[in-house]
Amino acid sequence: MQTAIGTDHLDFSVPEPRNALTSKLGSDTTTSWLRDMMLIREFEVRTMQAYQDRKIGGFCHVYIGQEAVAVGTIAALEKKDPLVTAYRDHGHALARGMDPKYCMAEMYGRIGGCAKGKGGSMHMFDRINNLYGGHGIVGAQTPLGAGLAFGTKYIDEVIEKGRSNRVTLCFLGDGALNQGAFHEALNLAGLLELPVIYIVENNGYSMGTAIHRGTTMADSICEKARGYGIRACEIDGMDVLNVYDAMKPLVDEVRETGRPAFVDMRTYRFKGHSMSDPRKYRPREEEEVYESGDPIAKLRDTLMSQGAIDDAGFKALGKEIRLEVRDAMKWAEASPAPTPEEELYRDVYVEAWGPYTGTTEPQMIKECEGTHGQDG
Amino acid sequence: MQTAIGTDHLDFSVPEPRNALTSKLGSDTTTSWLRDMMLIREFEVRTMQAYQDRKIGGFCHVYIGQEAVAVGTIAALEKKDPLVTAYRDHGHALARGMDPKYCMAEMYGRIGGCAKGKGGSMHMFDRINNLYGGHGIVGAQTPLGAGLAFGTKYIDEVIEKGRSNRVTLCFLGDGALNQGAFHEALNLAGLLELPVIYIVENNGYSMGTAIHRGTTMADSICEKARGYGIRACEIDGMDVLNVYDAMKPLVDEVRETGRPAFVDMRTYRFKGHSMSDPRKYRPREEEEVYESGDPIAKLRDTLMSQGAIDDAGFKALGKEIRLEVRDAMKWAEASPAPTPEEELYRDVYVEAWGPYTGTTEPQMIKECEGTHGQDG
Amino acid sequence: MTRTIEYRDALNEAMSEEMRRDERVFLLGEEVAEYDGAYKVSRGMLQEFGPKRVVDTPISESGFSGMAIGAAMLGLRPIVEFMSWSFSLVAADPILNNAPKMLYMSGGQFGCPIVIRGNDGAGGQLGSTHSWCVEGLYANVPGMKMVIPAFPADAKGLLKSAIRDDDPVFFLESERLLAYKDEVPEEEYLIPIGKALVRRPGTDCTLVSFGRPVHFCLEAAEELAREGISCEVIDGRTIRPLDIDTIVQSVKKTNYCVVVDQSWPFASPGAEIAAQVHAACFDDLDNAVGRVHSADVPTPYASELEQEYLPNARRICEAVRATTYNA
Amino acid sequence: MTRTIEYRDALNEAMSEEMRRDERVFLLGEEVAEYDGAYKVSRGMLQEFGPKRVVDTPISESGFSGMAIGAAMLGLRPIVEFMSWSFSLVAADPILNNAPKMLYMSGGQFGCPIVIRGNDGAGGQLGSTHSWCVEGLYANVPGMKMVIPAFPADAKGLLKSAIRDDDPVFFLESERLLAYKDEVPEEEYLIPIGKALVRRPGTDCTLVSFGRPVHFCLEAAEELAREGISCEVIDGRTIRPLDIDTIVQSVKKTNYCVVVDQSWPFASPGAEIAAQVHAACFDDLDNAVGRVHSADVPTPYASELEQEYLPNARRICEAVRATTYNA
Ligand SMILES: Cc1ncc(C[n+]2csc(CCOP(=O)(O)OP(=O)(O)O)c2C)c(N)n1
Ligand SMILES: Cc1ncc(C[n+]2csc(CCOP(=O)(O)OP(=O)(O)O)c2C)c(N)n1
Ligand SMILES: [Mg+2]
Ligand SMILES: [Mg+2]
Repeated sequence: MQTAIGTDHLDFSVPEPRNALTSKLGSDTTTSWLRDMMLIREFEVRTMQAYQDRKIGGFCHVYIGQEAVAVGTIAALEKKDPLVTAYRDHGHALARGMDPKYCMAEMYGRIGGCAKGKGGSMHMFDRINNLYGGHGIVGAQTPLGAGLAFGTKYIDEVIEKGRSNRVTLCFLGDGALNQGAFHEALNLAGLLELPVIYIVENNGYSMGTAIHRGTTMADSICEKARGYGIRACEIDGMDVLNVYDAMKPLVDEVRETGRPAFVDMRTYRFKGHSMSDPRKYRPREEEEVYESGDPIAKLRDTLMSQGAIDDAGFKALGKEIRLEVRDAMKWAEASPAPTPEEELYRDVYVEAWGPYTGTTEPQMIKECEGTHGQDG
Repeated sequence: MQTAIGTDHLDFSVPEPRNALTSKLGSDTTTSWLRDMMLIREFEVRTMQAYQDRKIGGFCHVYIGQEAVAVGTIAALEKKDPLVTAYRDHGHALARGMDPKYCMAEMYGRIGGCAKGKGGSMHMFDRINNLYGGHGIVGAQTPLGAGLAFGTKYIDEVIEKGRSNRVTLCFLGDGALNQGAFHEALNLAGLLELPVIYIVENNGYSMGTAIHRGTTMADSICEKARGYGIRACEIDGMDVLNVYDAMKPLVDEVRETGRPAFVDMRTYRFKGHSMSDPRKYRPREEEEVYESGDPIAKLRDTLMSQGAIDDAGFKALGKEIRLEVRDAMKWAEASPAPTPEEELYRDVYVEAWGPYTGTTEPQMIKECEGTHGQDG
Repeated sequence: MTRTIEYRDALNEAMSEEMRRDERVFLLGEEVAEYDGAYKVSRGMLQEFGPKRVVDTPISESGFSGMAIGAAMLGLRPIVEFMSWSFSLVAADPILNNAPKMLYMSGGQFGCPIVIRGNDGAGGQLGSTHSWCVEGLYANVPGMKMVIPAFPADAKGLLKSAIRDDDPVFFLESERLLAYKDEVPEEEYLIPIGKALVRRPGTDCTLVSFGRPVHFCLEAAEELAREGISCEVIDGRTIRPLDIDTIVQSVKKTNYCVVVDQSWPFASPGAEIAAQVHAACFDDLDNAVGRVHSADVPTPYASELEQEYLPNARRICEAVRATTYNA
Repeated sequence: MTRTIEYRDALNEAMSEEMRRDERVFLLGEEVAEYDGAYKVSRGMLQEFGPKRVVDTPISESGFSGMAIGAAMLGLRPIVEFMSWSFSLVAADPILNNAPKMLYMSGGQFGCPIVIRGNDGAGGQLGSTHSWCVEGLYANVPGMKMVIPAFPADAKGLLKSAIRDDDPVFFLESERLLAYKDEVPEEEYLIPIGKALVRRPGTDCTLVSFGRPVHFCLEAAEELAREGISCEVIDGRTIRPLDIDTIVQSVKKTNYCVVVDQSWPFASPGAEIAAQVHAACFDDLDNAVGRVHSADVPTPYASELEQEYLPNARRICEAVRATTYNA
C-alpha cells in the first residue's frame, strides 16, 4: 500500500498583507476601479429597469454585489490575456472594456449589440477585448477556458516559437462545481499544465440552492482543486483592493510557471438569481450583512480616507456615470433591430451558400478596430 | 477568509491486521474463493481462445490478474446488495454467481446467453444475482451506482418503512476517474448520503495510457474522493484475503452509516486491454513483477501452508474447473442463435405494439427463478 | 366535471395524483423541492410528499438522470425534471445510451420505467443555448416514447399515462404554454400514449403538428377559413409512437398536407411525417407535403429575428396557400 | 499517379499533409499519440510532429472537445479524434451547443474551425452502446457540416477540405472501412464538401446512400443488374450540406428512388432525403421513395441479429424490387 502524498504543497496563500501592491499603484488606478465598479452597478440598475420595461427579453442575470470580482481580477491581467465566463457576464464585459452601449444594445436585441442582438444577455462576446463569451450552459465555459489556455500556449510556443506568456481567466459560479465538464477541465488543466485560473464566483447560491445543499465540502471547495493537483486559495471578493492584491501575484506566477490555479472567490449577489426570483430561500438579515459590506462603498471610503477623492468628486463621478449609462441606453434604443432578411441566415457559416449569407463584423468591431490592438 | 477544514477525518484506514477476519472464516470459505478465482481464470483463458477462434465477436476484455478484486469484494457483500460494473465484467458476473454457461453463451451470441445474446461481452446482466450490468461507456455505470443506492434506500425507507440496509458496489476502471459523470455521481453520493462504495479497479492503465499520463494526482487518487467529503482508502487488490479483510468492515460501516466510500484498489491486468492490444506501452519486466504476485498462487500457497488444501486437492480442483468451463462452452455452442423473427424486435419496449413484440425472460432467469430468492 | 386550470397545474396534478397512488413514484431535479420548481410546476409537492420523494439535486444533469435510471432498474418510477430540455445535452449519454436500451441490452431483464420531463423549444428570447427542440435530436432513438402535449387536459392525462408506462418516456412541455388555461376534467382520467387527435375538422388541407405549434396551426386555420380554405388540424400529441393512421386517414380525405414542426428541418420529426405521408398517400396527394419548421439557423435572441425564426401563423398560412395552390 | 492504400492511411495522409502545410493544425484524442491511434489512423504522427501537436488525452470527451473548441476560437484548427462517435454522447453539449453556434451567438466574431472525426456506425458486434450512427442524431443541427466518405480517395480529399474549412466539420468514418484498400492519387488534391457523386450510372432506379452502405448499394446494384434492373448509385459523401441537386437530377431520369441510410429510420437523414425527393420530384416519381435503414431497435450483439439489423444488399434489393414493381 502506498502512502498518500498529501496536498499541503498545493495550498496557495496570499503572500503579502492587504494593500501591499495596491498601495503602490497610485490613486489614479484605484479611482479608475471605483469608476469601473460604479459603472457596472449603474449599468445593472438600469438593466433591471429596462427589463421591467420589457426593453430586454429572455433571461437576465445582474452582477450587483459582485463588482469587485470582475474589476479586481481583470485589473490583474494584461489585455492580451483571454477571458471567458458564464451567463452572469455584463460585469466582465464592462470591466474588460466593452463600451456599455454595445452591451446594452445587445440586450435590447439591436444590430448595434456586441453580437448584433443574436446572443443576448447571457452571451456577450468581444473579440477586441479578448472576451470569449458569456456562456449559458452551466459549466460549459470551463473546458473552453482550458482550450484558450491550451491555444495561447500553442500559439506562443509552437507557432511563435517563444515562451508561453498569456494567462486565461475562466469564471464560473459555485453551481458549476457540480457539472462534470468542470472536473474534466480541471484534470486536463493539471495534466497538460495549462496557464488558466479558474475563478469560482462563490456567491453562496445557485438559483435557490444554498451551496451546502448542492455541493459537498461546501466550506472548503479548494479541496476539489487539490484532487487535481491544482493550487487553490480563497479570496475575499467583496474588497477590490484585496482581490487585486491576491490575484496579481497569482496571475504573475501562473504566467511564469504555466501551471493552473483555482480561486474560491467569496462574494454575494445582492439581487435575485434572475429577474423573476423572489429570494425566499435566504433571510433578509443575511442580505443585509452583505449589503453593509458593499464593495463600492468600501473602496469609496478607503479612497476618501486616503484623500484620493472627496464627497464632491464622488458625486461628480456618479453623475458622469449616470450620464454615460443613459447615453448608452439612448444609443441602444436608437440602434435598429436586426432584420430577418439581413441577419437571420447570416453568421451560421463563415461560408455563403444556400440560404446562408456568410458572416459580417458587428458594428462594435468595425468601430473599435484600430483604436485597440489585439494584444493591447 | 475561512480556513480550510482539512480532510484528515476522511481517511479510512484498514483497521485490523491482515487475515484478522479471514482467519476466523474457516477454510471452506477461503477455499471456495480459490475456486472462484480459478474459475474466472480458466473461464477467461478459454474466452481468449474462443475469441481467437472467432466464436466470440465484438470487443472482449478479460479479467485475468484482477480476480482477487471481484471475489474478495463480493464476498464481503450480502446477496441482496446490488452491484454494477464496467465492460470488463465477466469476473464480476461469475463471482456474483452467474453460471458460466450463461456468461459464455452470451459471448457466443446465443439465445441461452444471460441477455439472449443481445448484450455481448461488455453488457452482462443478472437480475437474480443483483448484477445491474456491465456498461460499455466509460464511467456510465457510476451514476447508475448512485441510483441503485438511492433506490435501495428509498425502497427500504419509504416503501418498506424500515431502515436502509443494502450496500451498492460500483466498480470502475482508473480511466473512468477522468469522466465527468463520475464526479457528478460522487457529489450526489456524498450530498444525499447514499450507501454506495465506488471501487476503482486501479490496474494502472486505461488502454495504452498509464494512469499518470491521464489522471492528475495519480499516486493518491483518494484525494479526489476527499474533495466530495467521501471517505477513501487504498487496498492491495492482489491478495484476496487482504481484500476481504479491508472490505468487510467497510461494507459493514457503509451499511450502518448509510454513507458512501471510495476505494483505490491496486491491481493489474495481466493481459492486454482487449484482444487486439500488443501491450507495447509497458515493459515486460513490469508485467513479470505483477505476475510473480499472482493472486491465485498467493491464496493457494496460503491455503497449502495452512493445510487446507494439498497438491492433489489443488490439482483436482483445477481439473473440476476445467471440466466445468468446458461444459459451459459446449452448452453455449449448443445453444441456438437468436432468430431475427423472434428476437430482433423483442425487448425494445415492455409493451407489444407495431413491430415490437414485448419482452420475455432469458433462459437463465427461467431456470434459476425459484432456486435463488431475490434477497438471497 | 371540468374546471379551467393552467398547464403547469395540470402537470402538478398528474404528478401528485400518481405519487399518492404509487409510492414507487418520486420526483427529482434542480429546484423542484424547496423552490417549488423553477417554473412552479411542482408547487406544494415538497410539503405534501416530503424531501425523500421530492428531491432537490445539484446542477448535475448527467449525474442525477443516471441516478434516476439506476433507481428505475430496481423497479422504482422516477420522474426527472429538467429545468429545460436544453440542459439535457450534458446528460445525452444516460438518457440515450442507458434508459432506452437497458431492456434490450439485458435481454428483457431490466426495464427502465422513467419519465423525463421539462420545457422544450424556444421560450421567449432565450437564445441559442436555451431553445432546443430536442424532438429534432432525440426522436431518432428507439426504446423510448416521446410525448408532447399542447393542451392542459392532454398534459395531465398523458403525464399520468407516462408515469404508469413501463418504458422510458421523454415528456416535452413548453415554457410558453405553462400559463395557458383550459378545461381539465376533475375526475381521474388517462390519455393513451400514441393517439393523435383531430383538433379541428376540415376538408381542404391537413395540418399536422404537435406541441406548442398546434396553437399556431389553429390560429392559421382560423385565418385560412376566412379565405375559404378549410384546414383539418391534427394534434399528434405523441411523436413516438407516431399515430400515422390518423394522419393518413385525414390526408386521404383532404389530398393536401402541411406539417408544422418547431424543430429544425433537417432529419426532423417533420421530415419523417412528410416521408411517411408521401409513402402512404402516394396516389392521394395532389401536391407535395408542405413543411414549416424553425429556420435552419441557431436560435437568435433578438425578438424580430426569433419571431421570424419560429413557425408562426403567417408562415403556416403561406405554406398552406403554396401547397394547395393547385386545388 | 495513384496507388492503392487503406482508408486509414488515406486519413493519415490527409492529416499529416495538412499539419505540414499549416502549423495551426493539431490532433488530439485518446491514444492518438503514443499508441498510434486505437485504430492506427495516426500511426507515426507523434514521431513526425511531436507531443505538442499530437496530443494524448484522458477519457474526457466533453473536456477535450470543449478544450479544442476554445483553441479553435483563437484561430487554431484542431482535429479531435473520437475513438468512436458512440463516445461523443458524453460530449454532446460542447459539440452541439458550442461549436456549431459560436459564430452566430457571437454575431460573427468567433468562428470555430474544428474537425471532429472518428468511427461511426456499427463495427462488428459491438452492441448497443458502441454502434451509434450519429448522423441520425446530429444531422438536425445547423452550424456544422457533416461528411461521411465511403472510399479512401474521398476520405483523404474530404478530410483535407474539412481541415481547411472555416466551419466546424463532423467527419464520420467507419471502423469497417478502415482496412478497405483502393486507389488514391499521389499528388495533392481536395474534394469539395457538399458534392455527391454518381458511383454507378443506371436508368431504372436511383439508389442514394452515404458512408459504408454505399458499398452495400453497389453490391445490390450488381445483383439487380443481373435481374435486368439498372440502378444509378449516388454516393452522397456529405450530409450537410446535402447535394440534393445531383439526387433530383437522377430521380427525374429514373423515376424511382430508394434511400439507404444506416441510421435508425425515424427522423433520420434518410427521412429528410425521402421528403425532399418527394417534394422536388412530385410529378416524376412513379412510386413512393423506398427506404432502407437499420432496424428501429437498439443494436444487438449476436451476429445473426446484427446482420439482419443493418442495411445489407439483400434488404436493398428487396426494397428496389418493391419500389419498382410497377415499372
Ligand atoms: C446545465 C445547466 N443546467 C441548468 C441550468 C439553469 N441554470 C442557470 S443558472 C443556474 C444556477 C447557477 O448558479 P451558479 O453557478 O452558482 O451561478 P450564479 O447564478 O450564482 O452566478 C441554473 C441551475 C443551466 N443554464 N445549465
Ligand atoms: C466514454 C468512452 N470513451 C472511450 C471509450 C473507449 N474505451 C473503452 S475501455 C477504455 C479504457 C478504460 O480504462 P480503465 O477505465 O482504466 O479500465 P480498464 O480497461 O483498465 O479495466 C477506453 C478508452 C469508452 N468505452 N467510453
Ligand atoms: Mg452562485
Ligand atoms: Mg485501468
